[in-house]
Amino acid sequence: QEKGTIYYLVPTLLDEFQTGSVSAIEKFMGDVGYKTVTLNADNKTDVQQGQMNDVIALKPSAIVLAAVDFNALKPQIEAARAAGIPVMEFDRQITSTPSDLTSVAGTVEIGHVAAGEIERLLKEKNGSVKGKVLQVLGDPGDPYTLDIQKGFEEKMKAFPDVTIISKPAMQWEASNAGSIVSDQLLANPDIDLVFVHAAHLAVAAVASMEAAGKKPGDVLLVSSNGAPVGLDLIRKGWEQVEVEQPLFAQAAALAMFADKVVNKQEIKPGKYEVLGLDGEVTIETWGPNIKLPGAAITKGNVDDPKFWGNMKTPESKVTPVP
Amino acid sequence: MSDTTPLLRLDGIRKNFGAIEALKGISFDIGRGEVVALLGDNGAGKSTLVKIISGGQEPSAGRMIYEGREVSFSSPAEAKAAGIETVYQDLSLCTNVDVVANFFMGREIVKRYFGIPVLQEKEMEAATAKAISDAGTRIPSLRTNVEHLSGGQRQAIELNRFVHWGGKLVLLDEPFAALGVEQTRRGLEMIKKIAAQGIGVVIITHIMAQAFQVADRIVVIRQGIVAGDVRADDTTADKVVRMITGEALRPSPATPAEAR
Amino acid sequence: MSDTTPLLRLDGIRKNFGAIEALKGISFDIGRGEVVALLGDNGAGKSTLVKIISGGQEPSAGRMIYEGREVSFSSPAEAKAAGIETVYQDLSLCTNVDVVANFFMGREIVKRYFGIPVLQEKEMEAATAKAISDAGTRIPSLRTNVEHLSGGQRQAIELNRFVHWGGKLVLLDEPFAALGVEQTRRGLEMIKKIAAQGIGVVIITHIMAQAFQVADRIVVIRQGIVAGDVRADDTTADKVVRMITGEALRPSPATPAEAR
Amino acid sequence: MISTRHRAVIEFVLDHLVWFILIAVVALFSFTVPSYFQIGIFANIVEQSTFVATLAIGLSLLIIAGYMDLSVESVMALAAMVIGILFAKSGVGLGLTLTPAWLIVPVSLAIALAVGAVVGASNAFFVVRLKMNAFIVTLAAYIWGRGLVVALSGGRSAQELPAELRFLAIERFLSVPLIAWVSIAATLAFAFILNKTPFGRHLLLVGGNATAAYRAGIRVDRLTATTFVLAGAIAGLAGWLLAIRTSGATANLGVGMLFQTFAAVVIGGVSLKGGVGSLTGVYAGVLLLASIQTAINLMGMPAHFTQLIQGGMVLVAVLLDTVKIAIRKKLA
Amino acid sequence: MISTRHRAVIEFVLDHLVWFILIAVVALFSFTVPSYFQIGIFANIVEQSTFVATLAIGLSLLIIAGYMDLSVESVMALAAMVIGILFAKSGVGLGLTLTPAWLIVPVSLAIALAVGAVVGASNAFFVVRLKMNAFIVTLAAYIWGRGLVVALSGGRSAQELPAELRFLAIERFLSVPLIAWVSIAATLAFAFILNKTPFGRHLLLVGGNATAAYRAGIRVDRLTATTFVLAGAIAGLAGWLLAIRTSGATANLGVGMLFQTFAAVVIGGVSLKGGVGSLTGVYAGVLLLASIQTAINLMGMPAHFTQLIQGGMVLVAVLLDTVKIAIRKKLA
Ligand SMILES: Nc1ncnc2c1ncn2[C@@H]1O[C@H](COP(=O)(O)OP(=O)(O)OP(=O)(O)O)[C@@H](O)[C@H]1O
Ligand SMILES: Nc1ncnc2c1ncn2[C@@H]1O[C@H](COP(=O)(O)OP(=O)(O)OP(=O)(O)O)[C@@H](O)[C@H]1O
Ligand SMILES: O[C@@H]1[C@@H](O)[C@@H](O)CO[C@H]1O
Ligand SMILES: [Mg+2]
Ligand SMILES: [Mg+2]
Repeated sequence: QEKGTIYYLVPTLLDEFQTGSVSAIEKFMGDVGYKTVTLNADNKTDVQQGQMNDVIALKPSAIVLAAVDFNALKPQIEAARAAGIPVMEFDRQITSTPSDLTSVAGTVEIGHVAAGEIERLLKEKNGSVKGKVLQVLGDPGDPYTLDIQKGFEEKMKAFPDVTIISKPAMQWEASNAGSIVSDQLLANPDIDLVFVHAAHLAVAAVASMEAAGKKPGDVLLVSSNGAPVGLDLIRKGWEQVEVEQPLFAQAAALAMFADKVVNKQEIKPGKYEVLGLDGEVTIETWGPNIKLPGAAITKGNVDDPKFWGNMKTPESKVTPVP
Repeated sequence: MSDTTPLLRLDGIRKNFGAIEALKGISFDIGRGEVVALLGDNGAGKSTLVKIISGGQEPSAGRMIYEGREVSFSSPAEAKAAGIETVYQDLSLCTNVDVVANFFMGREIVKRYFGIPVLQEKEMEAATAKAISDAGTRIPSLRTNVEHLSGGQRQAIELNRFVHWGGKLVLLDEPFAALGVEQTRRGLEMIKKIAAQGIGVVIITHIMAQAFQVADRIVVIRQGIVAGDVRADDTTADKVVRMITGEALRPSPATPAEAR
Repeated sequence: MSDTTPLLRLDGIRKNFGAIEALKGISFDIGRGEVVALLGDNGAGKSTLVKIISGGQEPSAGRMIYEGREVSFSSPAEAKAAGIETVYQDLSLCTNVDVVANFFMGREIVKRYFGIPVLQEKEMEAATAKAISDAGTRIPSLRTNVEHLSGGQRQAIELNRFVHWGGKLVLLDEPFAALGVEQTRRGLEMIKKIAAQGIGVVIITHIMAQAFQVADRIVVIRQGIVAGDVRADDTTADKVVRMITGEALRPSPATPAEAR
Repeated sequence: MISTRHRAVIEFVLDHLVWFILIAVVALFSFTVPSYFQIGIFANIVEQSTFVATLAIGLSLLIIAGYMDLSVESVMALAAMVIGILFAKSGVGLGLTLTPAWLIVPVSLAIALAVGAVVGASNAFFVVRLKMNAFIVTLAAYIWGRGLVVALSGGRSAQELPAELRFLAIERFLSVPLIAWVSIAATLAFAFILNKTPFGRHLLLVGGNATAAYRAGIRVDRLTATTFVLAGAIAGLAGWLLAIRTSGATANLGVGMLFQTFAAVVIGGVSLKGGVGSLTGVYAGVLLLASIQTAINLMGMPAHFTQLIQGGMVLVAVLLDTVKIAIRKKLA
Repeated sequence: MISTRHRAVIEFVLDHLVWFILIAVVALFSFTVPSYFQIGIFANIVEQSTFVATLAIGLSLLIIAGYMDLSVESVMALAAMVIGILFAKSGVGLGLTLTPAWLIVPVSLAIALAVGAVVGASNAFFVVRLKMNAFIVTLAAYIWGRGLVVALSGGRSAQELPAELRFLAIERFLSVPLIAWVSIAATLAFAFILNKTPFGRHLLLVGGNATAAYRAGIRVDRLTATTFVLAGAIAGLAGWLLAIRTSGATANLGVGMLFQTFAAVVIGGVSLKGGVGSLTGVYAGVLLLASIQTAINLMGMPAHFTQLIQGGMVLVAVLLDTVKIAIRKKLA
């Protein structure tokens, strides 16, 4: 707290990952001596643009930005950095303008991991990689979901026997996802697996399966982001895999490098261990970037406390990278 | 029928709308069974006075003594409960519903089933049909929305629904303005009938003939003050017109005075 | 001033509203400089006829010959453009704006600056003040919204604004219903003046005295048909009343016939 | 000339045109959209209509009386979240249990109604007592209501309601889940109230001409306050149903339903100017929107085009409504 | 009794009460919220108000005339996306260039206005020609307009508009960026049109009593159609400004602004029933909302409570408005 204030601009608090990120960032930044103030943009780009402008006027030590829209904040990022305020990007990578550090799981990579898991699940169920997958996207205007879709479909191209039906859940709203699942279970009774792009959507998807008379495991379910409800659903057998976004590690990584960012010191590329995960820093055109691969959570490892969805914030303090 | 205390006594009623003083201290009495014609030029303050008596507007100052007790109605519902029925100049109908619904507005006939009040449309329709036809008005269908009715048909609904409810004092603000010859005749007769029952009546009109036909007393308001309060038998239409326009107050003007 | 062709000839005008036949074939003429009193019971169809002539409603059948040519106005704007001015029974004022804005509604005085028309409030206010005071009406401030005016004050605005624009035919639907004694007197005088300029006038009223005071001819509508079309000099109020109520059509009834 | 009988038939159709449009639209989809024509899909349409249909009851009553309520969506979410937090077994749910277990049905329903009624009462207080603009008051409640959902849940979800509640979403009568029947029953009950009781009559009168109603002795303020409380409680009911269907609640549950509700209400023939409307028409409006949404769910078009198509379809469906004017003109 | 002079002052304050509320609220925040009181923050408030203020012009005109336009937000997004796609250099942008380079200012502005006007004309066609309900027509346009943005961009964004456009967002006059001045100028221009020209007068008349206006010979249909086209074009202007500020466009750009715009319009004193309102009042309403949002940004309270607080503040700010009634009563 003695070192200054960092502003965290969170895009929304209407889903569990984002809510979790607030406490994680506040905790880890606290570990390394910064006070964090969080501003919620309520999923509105223009509100977030205004927040950036206001925060610049406050001259904080740094800004952590999880952008509502991946690229719409470019002018404000530039303005902040021009004013001497470093900008770190959390969870949502912005490639169109340089920033001081980016910490992501990689949305396209989440799609890749999900594809790998789904490949396995289909093979276990149908003997080979074939069948029907219902993919429930988030809002079709949100690049976050589009990137997962891209990564997922890119990998699944290799399996022509898999049919993918994709439908958007407008505004990431859970009951929209529920309706899609109930309609599709009727239109395509042979759906083998449902892949939803966020765990809170899985809640409604499961309710629809149950109402359609399905038992856990009748229709396989894969989700991404690793939120607590997702892990609960795995324990109950409704869900098979959560592709986690390593929320804690993503947040901790920012804290580890916070001093360097604030003091405008160089961040060296290479491998760094973040809360037991292997992160890799690369220097990209948009600046230093640390990628923390998300793991697949299954029934076998669901109770591992390292998953943020188990809500056990690591007790050990993060220490700054020397 | 008569009694020493008047039915309603107005005492120094004032009403300001911002800078405008619409009423500057109005005092007069209305007796039981008495018909008072309230006359006055346009904008004199007649309708404002009616709204004050009927609980729709608060006076800025002054007292009302009704049946011997000082009252102040804070809503038309209260005035109604005290037995004051009003027919407003700007019609108070809901054009989005039919004639029957308007006729029974706020006083619907219901029957209770398991404690739930249910509207009795047939009964209400029959009662409406009788009242309208007694008034000499022809309305093609009582189930059409009032928005489709002619001016006179609308006024007939408004004028005749109050009769249905009796009361002790009836305020009629230009109730015949849109009525036909026959309908007006019946309206005037009706007023005499209710007065005969001991009900007090205040009627506003611009037609001298109507005033003299029914009124016991004539009260003239001019620019917010009482410019005359006379027995109808003791005056003439000409005299009253002069009270209204204010001519009587000036010594024989060369040109007819303009109400300015 | 006179001419062989009438100013307006109505020929078999019919109007149905769903199952209701409001007008069942109305034919009569209006001459230049002639004042026609259009009389009839409530719901007879007078206002409907006025709306048809003034372009506000389409007739279901029938023809209108105006200045010798068949016309069919598809909007009041077209009728206005042809020189037909109308004062409606249900007032056509915008209560959300002031007296001046209402007086000049649709015909605002403007001055152009760089081609942009700019409202000339002062001029409009002066013209309004003159017209209102000529009519004998008193309005505390021309800048108050019309919602705050009395019934007669409102009607004065509506009645007097048309004079400002001349025209060839003027339709007045119960224009004095809310006016005071003096204002009505001036209104009747005004009608005579306009007629003297060769303008045709149709006036609807329920007051026989008013009709006889100004009308050259009296046309009575009863239940959607013309029940009488007579010179005012050739008839009496009593006869006209009988035409209106339909008594004349029956051989001396024992009780006064009810308009049913 | 048209015969009276003929005219009566036409009038009937025109008066219930939304229903006929609905039938036309469903028939069209049944022919053109694969898998659309089956009982299960129709049941889904009815099921998906549950929440908007319920919200639409309260909103319609208020609009008919000449008011507005933007808060219903948030009130629904709030009620759902309260039920989720109290009774769901995982996530932020506390998993409270009652003995006997079935008591949870009336108790949770009462809680949901109460939550809604309290927000409704607060709206009523500001609108009726303090004479504030209903649009602003309920907009504020829309914002703080959702804010309260976030604050209470910490943005997290509650999951797994007990089977004693869930059976309402799972058990079916005539292929349609019980929760949908609840909303149908509520619609019919309030349709009765609107058409056949003094309360409903007074709503129409106040919406048509509040001054006239006031002068006629109707206690307009009390009526308005009651209606706001009712609309809140009904939104609470919607939240209860939504929680049961979702088997819990998420922080963004029901986002966007306000718009759909307004659309359904207006498509169903309620005039935003007040004084006009019927609840059965509104229910048809809800079904119409849900039929379109379902067709889109089944059509297999790229996700990017769904909104475009949806907007177009709403327009076309309502376009049918304009034939009304043409026909009425012919009738005259 | 109060003196006439005194009364005039009070009347003036009451007629411009939103401005006085704004001043009170800003003063309060300046004293209580750290860092609030500085030029930079005030400039931010004005800048953030740009888009809602611009949208509010067209919406106000339509509401004053007695209509509704829910499409403005999507029209704004559509115009922004078209500009982004045509002129932005990366993302889905095509990066078109013109010679001389400054030509991009008028050309892009004309395109944005045209996009808006076309949607406005389509709304006008359905509402005026086909006599469809404006709420439904513009709701459909709200849906398909956003749908078109998503379809055109594939849900992606366009970034980096050329410096010739961007300077409007960067250069400042009196600390306020030029784009904000554009919206202020537009507000003043339309305030003039509303108050001083026959067009504006006729809007008020039509909104007050469309029948009376029609009977008086005002061509109501033409007026309505013009106003829809204008509202569309103005939303196009808002989109142009937003694209310039964002230096491109994203698929979800401006989501939620419709609500803010409605709120500002109503807070600014425009009656949803039509016939009443002033554009300067609306601008004050926009600033009021932005001041509250900014105070929340600076207050540093737990993020979970921000919406709760925001809803409460909107309510309290508008509560001040109710003193109006009390004072007017005193005045009488
Ligand atoms: N709410 C109001 N605000 C401001 N002025 C008002 C209001 N109500 C009435 N007035 C004014 O008070 C005066 C009296 O109006 P009132 O309606 O009582 O007249 P009236 O005698 O009924 O006239 P009329 O014969 O024309 O009906 C008028 O000048 C009118 O403009
Ligand atoms: N839009 C409409 N729809 C249905 N019926 C209508 C409509 N307009 C008028 N009518 C009916 O047509 C008949 C004639 O109405 P109109 O207004 O012309 O009467 P009027 O002669 O002017 O009567 P009043 O003296 O009462 O003003 C009435 O029975 C009325 O109910
Ligand atoms: O993990 C979250 C998702 O759940 C989704 O809401 C979009 O943002 C991501 O960061
Ligand atoms: Mg009066
Ligand atoms: Mg008439």
